[in-house]
Amino acid sequence: MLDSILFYFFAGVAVTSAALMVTRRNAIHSAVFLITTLLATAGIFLQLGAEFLFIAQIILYVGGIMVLFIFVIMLVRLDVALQHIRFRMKNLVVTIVIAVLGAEAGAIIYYARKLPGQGLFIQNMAPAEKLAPNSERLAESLFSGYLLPFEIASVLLLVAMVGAVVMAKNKKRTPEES
Amino acid sequence: MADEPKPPQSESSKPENSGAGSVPAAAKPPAPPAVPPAPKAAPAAPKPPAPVQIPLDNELARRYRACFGPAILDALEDRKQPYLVIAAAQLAEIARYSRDDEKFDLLEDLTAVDWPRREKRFDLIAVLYSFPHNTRLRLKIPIAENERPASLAEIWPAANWLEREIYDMFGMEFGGHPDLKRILLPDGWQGHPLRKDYDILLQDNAWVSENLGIDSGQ
Amino acid sequence: MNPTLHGILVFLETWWVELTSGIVIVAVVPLVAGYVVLVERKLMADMQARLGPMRVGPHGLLQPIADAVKLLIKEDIIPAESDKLIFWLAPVISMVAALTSMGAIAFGPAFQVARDINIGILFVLGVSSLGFLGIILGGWASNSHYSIIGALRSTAQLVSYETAGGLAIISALLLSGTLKISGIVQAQYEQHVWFVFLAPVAAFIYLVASIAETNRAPFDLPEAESELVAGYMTEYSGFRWALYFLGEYANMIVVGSIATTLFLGGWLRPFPNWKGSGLIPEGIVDAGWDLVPAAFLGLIGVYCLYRAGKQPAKAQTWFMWAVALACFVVAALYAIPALLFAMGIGGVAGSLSVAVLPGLNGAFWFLLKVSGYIYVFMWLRFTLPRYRFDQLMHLGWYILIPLAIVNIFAVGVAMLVVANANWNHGLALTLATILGTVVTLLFAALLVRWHDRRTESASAASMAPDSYAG
Amino acid sequence: MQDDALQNNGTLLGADELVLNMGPQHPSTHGVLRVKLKLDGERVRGTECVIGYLHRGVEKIAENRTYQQFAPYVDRMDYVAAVSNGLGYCEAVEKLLNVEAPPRARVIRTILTELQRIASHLLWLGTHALDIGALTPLFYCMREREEILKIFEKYCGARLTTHAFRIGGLQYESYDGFEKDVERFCNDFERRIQEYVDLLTGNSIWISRTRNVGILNAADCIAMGASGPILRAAGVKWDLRKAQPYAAYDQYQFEIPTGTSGDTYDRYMVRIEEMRQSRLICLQAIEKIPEGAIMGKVGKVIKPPAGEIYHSIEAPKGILGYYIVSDGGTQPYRVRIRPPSFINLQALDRMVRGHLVADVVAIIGTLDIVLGEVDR
Repeated sequence: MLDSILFYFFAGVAVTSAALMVTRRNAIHSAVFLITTLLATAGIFLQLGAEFLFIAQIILYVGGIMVLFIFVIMLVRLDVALQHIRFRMKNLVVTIVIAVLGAEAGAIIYYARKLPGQGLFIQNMAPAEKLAPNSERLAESLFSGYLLPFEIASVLLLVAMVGAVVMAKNKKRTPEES
Repeated sequence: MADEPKPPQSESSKPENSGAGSVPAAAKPPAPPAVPPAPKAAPAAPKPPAPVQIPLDNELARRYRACFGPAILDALEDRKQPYLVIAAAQLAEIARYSRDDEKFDLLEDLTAVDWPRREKRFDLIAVLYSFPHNTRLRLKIPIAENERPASLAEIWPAANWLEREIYDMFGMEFGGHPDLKRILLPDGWQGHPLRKDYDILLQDNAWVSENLGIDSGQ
Repeated sequence: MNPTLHGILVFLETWWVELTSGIVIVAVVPLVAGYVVLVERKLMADMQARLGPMRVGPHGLLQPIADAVKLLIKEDIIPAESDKLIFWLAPVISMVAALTSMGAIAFGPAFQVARDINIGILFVLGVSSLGFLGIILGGWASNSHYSIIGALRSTAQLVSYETAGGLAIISALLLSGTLKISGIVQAQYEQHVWFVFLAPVAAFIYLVASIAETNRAPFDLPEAESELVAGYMTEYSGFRWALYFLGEYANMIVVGSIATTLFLGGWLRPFPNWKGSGLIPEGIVDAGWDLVPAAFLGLIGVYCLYRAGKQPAKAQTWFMWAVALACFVVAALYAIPALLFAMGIGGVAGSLSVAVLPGLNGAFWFLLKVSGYIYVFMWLRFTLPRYRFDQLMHLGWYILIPLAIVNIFAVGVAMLVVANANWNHGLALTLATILGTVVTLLFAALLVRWHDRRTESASAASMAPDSYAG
Repeated sequence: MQDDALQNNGTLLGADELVLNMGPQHPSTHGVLRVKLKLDGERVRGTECVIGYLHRGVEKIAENRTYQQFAPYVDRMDYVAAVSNGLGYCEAVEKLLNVEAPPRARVIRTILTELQRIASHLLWLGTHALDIGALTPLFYCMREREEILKIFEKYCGARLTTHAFRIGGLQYESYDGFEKDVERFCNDFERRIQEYVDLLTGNSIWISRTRNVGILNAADCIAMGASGPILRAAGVKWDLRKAQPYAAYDQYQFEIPTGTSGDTYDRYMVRIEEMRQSRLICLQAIEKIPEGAIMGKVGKVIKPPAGEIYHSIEAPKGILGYYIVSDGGTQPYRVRIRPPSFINLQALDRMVRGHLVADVVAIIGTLDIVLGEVDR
């Protein structure tokens, strides 16, 4: 019972703040609601016994990425930026996206009801207590079975980081020299 | 020697607000009470100059006279401190010469004195100091009320704020000053308080009531 | 029985430890933070040849309460042009993050809110890092230049030093092999040594990074008083300000706890493995250590008695006597189970003492270490001038982070050596530690030298034209 | 947000120039100085000083007071070095009168003025260190300054605005035990200075905060009129006490400390060394205070012969000059005070350009301004 209360609480918070995030005009408010969404999702992860994912979500998304988001929002004049982003076909695109997503969700729910276990692809889930420690398992599979993709991903990130540094350096030099 | 004519800077006369007459002091009085305060107050008449001011006739004065001739209106010494009275028109040249050739590299002070009864109302006073020679020299420039002396800020950057202060306090404007505006008083203030006709109790009532919301700042 | 009531009872039965601990944290931490402030002011006063707060209560002991009351009844000001929602939310975020992260900290083997979760140390780190969202948002919402500069500074600073601190922690985690808090302490017990001796460089980096993360001098740039008035807190007053303040001090306790757990052996007493040998029989050593807390309290009591005679006012003398008495009573209460335990008296009292004593002792040692850590914070604050922002960033990015990375390698190699060597365990450990530390320090020396040269040439090149421009 | 700054240029990436108002209420502007900083990020692109919040019209007041009545007013300019102000004024009027204070008075004046220099430098050191974030030196400095103020209090009853000197000499004899008090202070002080030096001089954070910050070289100093420790830190070995000795300075041996690069660190070192030298002067002076009168031949009514005088002394902040014009009356016709703080402050703009906001604080501190003197 407590589990479902918590689940609906987190889910409700996540959905509500997601909706608020999209509808707020103030970018900082949107960011705050995005943080709320992410935290609520993290709560659901924790409920599922995925504690590593839970803390990764908090450290990486909330503690890292969102801080950078807010940093950028504070530095960039966003209402000016929004003027640049607006385009004519906006309404059409929005309608199409909403229609596709709605259809998808409808289909999933429909099939899930009709064919239990196949719409949402839920296998028989083990109870949370019986799972092996989550972070160890994650580490094991990352560093044994998925070592190559993991290393490729890290090299990719390294390249991206070095690239970012190079670009930032170039930009900084020009005004100083001129 | 005592009768050196010095028309523009007769600062030994014409006391403005105090009724006390000027003192024809005896030479080097040990203490003032020893001097009989014989009030020979005759504001209009030219007076025998007080013996504390004696004409300056040394190398320095001669060099200045040689260079600028008529622009050096007078060269005097008051209590062993030399000063030159110079014409406002040549101020910038003399200042530059003082700095570059006479090595008066420090503009120690720049100020003004108001003599409201005089023909040329203000004395602009520059105190120069020379590091190499360890000597001081004062330049005294008589300025008429609406005259605009050249700014010295080009020659001594220190003059920038000092000239602003003079403008603030005396209303004297300097030609070529980079940013001539009030410095100590508020920007909108009316009047220049160190002029002798600005009474000590006077203030810009309009400004005070508008900006401070009170009737009087006294 | 009413099923709802029954449900609630079951719920309470399962969760009462967590609930009470949570309530205790929320209720006690503000008070503790207040007294940490008082201690800080007293220490500062002592180092600066003055007395500190003396007016409220004897020796200013009630000062925190007076401060709290003053802050509570102060007018609540929200700047007119601020973003009200965020302005309201920001201090709450700071405070809540700090308090939540305390939940996972074990203040002793028996005192922990969150059950010993598998990712304990990560949880503490992650949640406490949420606190600086509060700082950024607060700075932005205040709509003031000082606030926004303070907020920008703090973001940059926290992101940088979080990295350095995280890398330093990894060194310790390599040694412990687990993220679980009890596991980390257990690992130090099993390896017979605190990790500060195995990874001194990491411990030092964490010390520096934790000072920067809590915005304390010499890294208190976000709230640098002489430059930014109060940084992101400039527009805050009254209780909102107090929330920030509490958050900051709670954070100090959090980083102190992390450092204690990771590097200082958590709740272990000094020499936890040495049970006595040869001359001294086993039981005596344990009993002796069990009596240390009581003796410590007793010593405080004796000192109070000694000072009582020197008080200027009669009321203060009485107060000192009262404190001494309290110390003696607590010490006696503390000593009884230890004595019972030592004498091997069984029965109810004996089993009670067996149950209670390790927890109490653990809490004592843990809090003592945290206090020591916080004392170092304060000591540095009174001694050092403040860094400039660019210097701070250079220190973080050019020195601490590379050093931490190299240190991870050094510790890793050292561990491999120990694991594969057939030598005496202790000897191998010592050798590996010395090797790792020397390598890291050499690297540090090179780094600092390179950095100094770089800044010197940079300042020689850029300073002169810059300062004479215009 | 920083909207007003942003709206000036509707660029995407915020403003490239942010105007930050420092003061008049700000913890480290040492009074009511207001500095408008034009910032690019945290880098200063330009400054504008707004002063005058403490303007009291001292020069106007002088024209409406007798010479003696005006003497207490000069204490209120540089209120942390009131004794030095008084010395400059009294000596200027004495020169105008052509009298000299008796030797005993001059020696006691020298002692008190040097103590005042130490006190002023101590206050500067404490606040400067506080600006840079070192909390503790302030209290150590205050502790020593207290000793000096106690000596002042014993001598003339006042601590801050002392009005210690009179035109023509002194009003009060030195009290019993004056020499002993000064000697005790001086003996103690050497050790105290070492405490500040231990805390700051070798501290790498202190060095990195002050080295190469706010450089003003000798040529710039002279052009800008900057004097006192600022000039000496730029390497100019010049001190009015040596160049044109006044009071009793010609009788004592002391060094003029100089710096090399004219940065904030050099100014710090120069002032520290000046305190040591002042201590030495005090020690030399108390060894032999000449006997005799303490008041020169000055009448009750001071009526200097018409004329003018410029006299300047080496105040703790720099050249403190008095230009007094007399019309022969009992009130000065014009008193112009050359305030060292005012003129030194002018160099601020040149010193802070290109530095960070944090350096602005350090540089305002190192200028050692007192707003009472800047605004008069």
